[in-house]
Amino acid sequence: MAHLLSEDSQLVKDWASDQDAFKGVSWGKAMMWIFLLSDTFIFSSFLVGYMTVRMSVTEPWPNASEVFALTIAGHHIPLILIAIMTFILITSSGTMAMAVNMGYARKRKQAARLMFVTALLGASFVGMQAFEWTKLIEEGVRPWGNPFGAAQFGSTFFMVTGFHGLHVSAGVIYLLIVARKIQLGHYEKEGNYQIVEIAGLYWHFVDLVWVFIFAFFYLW
Amino acid sequence: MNEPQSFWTKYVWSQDHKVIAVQYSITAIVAGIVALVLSVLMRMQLGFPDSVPFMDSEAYYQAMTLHGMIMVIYLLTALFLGGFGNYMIPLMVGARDMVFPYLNMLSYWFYLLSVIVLMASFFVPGGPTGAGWTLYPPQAILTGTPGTDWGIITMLISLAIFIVAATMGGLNYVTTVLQARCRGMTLMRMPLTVWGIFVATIMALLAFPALFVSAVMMLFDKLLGTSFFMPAVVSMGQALDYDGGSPVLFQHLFWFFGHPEVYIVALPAFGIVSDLISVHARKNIFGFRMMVWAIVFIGVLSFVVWAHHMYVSGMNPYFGFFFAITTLVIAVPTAIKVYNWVLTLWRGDIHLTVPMLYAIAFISTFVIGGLTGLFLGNVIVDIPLSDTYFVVAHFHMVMGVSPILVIFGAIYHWYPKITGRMLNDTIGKTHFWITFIGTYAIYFPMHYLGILGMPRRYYAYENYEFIPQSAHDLNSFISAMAIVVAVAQVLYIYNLFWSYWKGKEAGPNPWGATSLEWQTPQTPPVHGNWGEKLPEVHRWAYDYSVPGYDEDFVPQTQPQPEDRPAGEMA
Amino acid sequence: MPLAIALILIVVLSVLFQVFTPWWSTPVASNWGHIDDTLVITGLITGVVFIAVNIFIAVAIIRYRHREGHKADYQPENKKLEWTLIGLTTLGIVGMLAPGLFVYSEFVDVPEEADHFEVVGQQWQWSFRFPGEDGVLGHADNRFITPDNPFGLKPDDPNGADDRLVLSNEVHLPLNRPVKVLMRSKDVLHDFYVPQFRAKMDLVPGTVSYFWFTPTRPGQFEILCAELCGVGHYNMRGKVVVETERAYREWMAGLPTFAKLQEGTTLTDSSDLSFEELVEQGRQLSQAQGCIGCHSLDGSPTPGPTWLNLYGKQEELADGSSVLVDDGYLREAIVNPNSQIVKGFAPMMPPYPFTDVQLDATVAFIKSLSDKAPNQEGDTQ
Amino acid sequence: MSTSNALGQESQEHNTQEHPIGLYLKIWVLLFVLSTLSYMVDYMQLQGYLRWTLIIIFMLLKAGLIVAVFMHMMWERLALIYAILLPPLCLLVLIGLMAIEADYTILMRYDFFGR
Ligand code: HEA
Ligand code: HEA
Ligand code: HEC
Ligand code: CUA
Ligand SMILES: [Cu+2]
Repeated sequence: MAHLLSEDSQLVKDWASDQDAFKGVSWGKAMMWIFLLSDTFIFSSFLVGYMTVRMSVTEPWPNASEVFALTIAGHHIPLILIAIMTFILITSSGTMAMAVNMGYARKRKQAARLMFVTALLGASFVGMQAFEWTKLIEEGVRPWGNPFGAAQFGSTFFMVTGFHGLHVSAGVIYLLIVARKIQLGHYEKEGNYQIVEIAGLYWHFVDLVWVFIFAFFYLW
Repeated sequence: MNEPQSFWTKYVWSQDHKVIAVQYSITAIVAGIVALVLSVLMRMQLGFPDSVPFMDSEAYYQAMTLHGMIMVIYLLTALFLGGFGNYMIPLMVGARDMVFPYLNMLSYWFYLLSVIVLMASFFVPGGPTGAGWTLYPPQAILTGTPGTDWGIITMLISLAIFIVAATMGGLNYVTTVLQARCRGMTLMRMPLTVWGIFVATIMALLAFPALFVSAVMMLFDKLLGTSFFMPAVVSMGQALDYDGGSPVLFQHLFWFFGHPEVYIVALPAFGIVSDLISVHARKNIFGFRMMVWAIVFIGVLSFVVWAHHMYVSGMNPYFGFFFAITTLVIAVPTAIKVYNWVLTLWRGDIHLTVPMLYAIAFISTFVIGGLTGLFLGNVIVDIPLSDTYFVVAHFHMVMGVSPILVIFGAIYHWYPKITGRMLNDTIGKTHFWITFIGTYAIYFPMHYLGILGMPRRYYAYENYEFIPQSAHDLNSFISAMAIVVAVAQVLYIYNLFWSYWKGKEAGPNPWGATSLEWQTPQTPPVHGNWGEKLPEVHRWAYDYSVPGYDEDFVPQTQPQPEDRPAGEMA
Repeated sequence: MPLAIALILIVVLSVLFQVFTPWWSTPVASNWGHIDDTLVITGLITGVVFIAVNIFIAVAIIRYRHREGHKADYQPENKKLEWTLIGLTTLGIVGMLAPGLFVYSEFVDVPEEADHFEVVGQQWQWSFRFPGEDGVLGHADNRFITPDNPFGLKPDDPNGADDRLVLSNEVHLPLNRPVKVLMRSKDVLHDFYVPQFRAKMDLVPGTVSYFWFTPTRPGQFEILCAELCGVGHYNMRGKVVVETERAYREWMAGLPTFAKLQEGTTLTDSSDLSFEELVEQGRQLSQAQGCIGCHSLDGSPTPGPTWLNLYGKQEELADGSSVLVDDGYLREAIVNPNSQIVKGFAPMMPPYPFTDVQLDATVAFIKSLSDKAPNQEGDTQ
Repeated sequence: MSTSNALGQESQEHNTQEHPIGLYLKIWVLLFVLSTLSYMVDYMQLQGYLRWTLIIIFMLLKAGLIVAVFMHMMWERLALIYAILLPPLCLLVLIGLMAIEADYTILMRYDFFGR
């Protein structure tokens, strides 16, 4: 720890330097990181609200494992849809990481293609979420109440997944736009594919948030 | 760089940070004047009951709510971050503009939209919300409070839009400070103005999310019938469908935003006033490093003191110990700032220019406001004082007077750079004296009404035995003073207009200041700020009265002489 | 220079104000005199700082104001001075905080022997509940509130049956006995505040808050609401009467228990009653329902219009029209008060879903207070 | 946003984030494994502290991998890493205190409202 703060540690040098504190980080990327930090606070506040409400209601909390179970081919499998959604999102994170890599390797076509795949996976995630919402609504789950227990189950579910879903949808659009621009060679002149990495940061963040929602909302 | 040509692209759809700054400031001041008028109406009712015909208790609570909300969010936050932040950051760190000018422009338009939505709430059915600027549920959305149908909805939506605007602007300011400084400009060579705004912006980016989330959750409670903040209640004899929520949760989320928010409006004032004092006392700011660290510590600490607004809220009472300690610890870095301001004056060469008058008045009013904060932070002392006029006096001194004085001083100080002309000194001095003495007369006695036990947010105090007639008389006196001060603000506005056309020509650097904004090739600076070449910085921003120089200031761009090591301060 | 004088004047005047002010805390009437002491300690320490800083500035202005040829010192920092000041400040802070936290720990630590009672808030009136002989309050929740069960006591909780209920805004407490105040709200946030007791706390729907104190001075004290709760907030009044143990016991004995109240709510059919009996029923009902918290019977000013000589009068309404106060108007004003608002009053009266019998009784009672009422032959319909 | 460059982002040497594909593939697989494991926690119906500990461990591991590798945090300079990772610490205070607060609320409810 001590060496971190010593005069010539890289940390102190960067902060004490002129022009920029994050050496070699483009404006766009710096801004995306700061935005994600702010967004972290948004999702954390949502989750804190969820935690507090869940811990302080006297009604029993519905068993997520059961509520989100599906019967597939006669088998009753708990949480299966959520598991699939999780895998899809992780897959999309993988393809996104590849796209970033391709971008830096100046493989324009591959990068764009991988981004399209990512967007497609993202879209299918949103689709499954829509399916999940429909199913729950058919079963009588509403923001103001549900047949399984505490009303806040429905409220937090729609709020938290809805907000995450909005982020995914925005990400899909963002990815599509950037991918298209790459395909058309917009960034060829400057030879700078950082834009892919920036889009990637956002996309991975959406995945990251899902990791927490999966753990705290569905598994807990 | 091709100059934008038409009026529309130059002044309306402009992406130039300086134009955006002026747009932000004008909008904020207009909103502030609305809030000022509301405060006068409130004071009329309190000092001279029933003197305003339409002022029934509903209208009073609506005026009070909108007054508080506009002043804190739409005036101070917007003016300091959107106005001063936009104008000063690129100029003071030696950048050509904000890093993403288009986003910066959007930020303003979203802000304007939020103000329009807010003002629209005056005209919606049921009028604006009257739940207090803290918007506590359940009353904010239940009958019995004014504006529970449309007022509260427009208010929450307006806040959400404001947060989007503040985020877009804030990302720009932070990134610009971190990544777009000119050669030689280290963080420790930035003027304190930039430091204050920079840290305040970071805090805004981290605190507004909590407000955003609570606004969303309350909207859901109101519109969808969810029960985040709503337990089972029987409102006006009617059992409602809500069940199981927690009103105290809202208060925690609100103040997790709310306390940092009060420092969001204080830190830029701290920064700006440091520069004003230093320039006009012709002396370096005393203990610059400590000043920077104090700003940073205050910023960090303010995220762990929020529940000092909730000592009597029915939360877990043992939290009182934790929050009383953290709250009073904040006094230490704040005290450092105060000491360093006054020590800067000591052995200075104090020019009592108008900005300096405002700056010194700031110290005095801030100290009394801060010290009364210590009463409130000390949990047991807060218990009798909470929700009384003592609190109102505290936050007006510390927030309603002192940062406003800084704004007056700062506009006075930078007006020559923005317009090329000086403001008028006579009008400036008249305005200063009325405002400074007047606000003391308003708020100093108000503390005693609070100690006496008069609760805040009371529309009237009829027939309370413990309130003597003399207290009512004092209330009338306070109101009279408030009206005088409010009217005096016309002087300042008039000055802004008059001097724009008639003011004395200023020249590039009328105050003899060192920081970069005074070294631009043109005054007012043009699009792109620096002409051909970006400036290069060789020293900190406070080289005033340096021994061995003829002038009593050395601009930041002036290279160090060979024989001196690179400046006293990094 | 004028600024230096102004600052010195401010200091002098503030000190004078502080010394001679007639506006100071009401005399304390509880054991929380310690709170006043902490306030004074804080006041002294901060007062010294206030004076010191302002005078220092004034002196600096006088000594170092700009004169021709004068040049400022160049002194970037002085570590030793700064650390000394930090040390002093820390001392000052500790000097305030330590006694403060000490008293606070007394405040949150309720003595074993304390009695307890409950304050229930609703827009914009107070009511109270005391545990009966068993010393235990029955469970209560807003979910159980009905017109017959205004406190929302849990019907099947045996502890609740003997709870004594106060359906008006006046509560009595015995002198010199520590008491824990439990607080609960039916609708929105309120705050139970008696300036003379110093302590205050919010009433939060959906949970129960508390504080404790010992009344040390007999007398009547005003209860205020200190948390914004809507248009009637400023007028949410109540009264605490602190009296001897004996007087308190007597008062307590006169209170209805929950069990009794539940039996007694069914009024007999009004046609069987004489007008006098009906008036008596109405009197009890309006006491029990808290009407007289807002409506005086003797013409003194209260949040709602007085009932003295109300019946038969020509009432001016907020919309400028006027209307004769007769049976029909009164019934409408009780069941649906916000349909017609009386001029000069806020729309703050909650609707009361009374039965016909209850309405008859209340209206009769209001009639009995008016000399304009038609002869009292009991024509209620 | 392209105007930013016109206004002169002068001399920015970009550090390129090029890393072997193989690493990504490994992390990817690891994320799959971790997700499966956390799913198994539910599938096996583990309860109590064991369940919660496992959920948290798998969650943190996944989050760490995503941030460190996919978001390239581990290759960034310390200045950025600290700037991003330190501020969320104050959320821990919020979370901790709100957990205590919620606990207090439910206790009060049980005590006074009955179960
Ligand atoms: C700019 C805004 C601003 C600032 C800077 C502050 C600063 C402080 N505030 Fe204030 N506050 C508000 C705006 C602000 N406040 C508002 C708007 C409210 C009301 C909200 C509402 O309910 O509507 C409020 C309410 C409020 C409360 C809640 C009261 C209640 O509702 O019951 C409390 C309680 O702790 C508090 C405390 C403090 C403290 C300890 C400081 C400290 O930071 C002050 C530190 C400064 C000093 C202490 C002075 C300088 C120091 C010295 C010169 C040295 C001192 C030396 C010794 C003591 C030895 N404030
Ligand atoms: C920055 C914040 C700010 C400012 C400047 C003010 C200014 C004033 N305020 Fe206000 N006030 C609040 C923030 C502020 N207030 C808040 C947050 C509340 C709580 C609301 C609630 O309880 O929900 C409140 C509540 C409040 C109350 C308590 C209401 C109640 O509890 O019932 C009162 C009563 O007297 C009052 C009076 C005044 C007066 C007379 C003025 C002024 O008129 C004082 C004198 C004038 C000035 C110092 C000049 C100000 C100049 C401008 C506003 C803009 C013009 C700018 C330029 C020209 C550049 N205010
Ligand atoms: C919280 C205060 C409050 C309580 C409790 C209250 N009232 Fe009222 N009442 C008012 C106010 C304020 C008005 C005048 C405004 C209006 O017309 O609604 C009013 C008006 C009335 C009027 C019309 C008076 C007139 O001058 O025309 C009647 C009758 C009345 N109330 C009866 C009752 C009865 C019966 C009860 C109890 C069962 C009751 N009130 C309880 C506040 C209250
Ligand atoms: Cu009840 Cu204010
Ligand atoms: Cu605060």
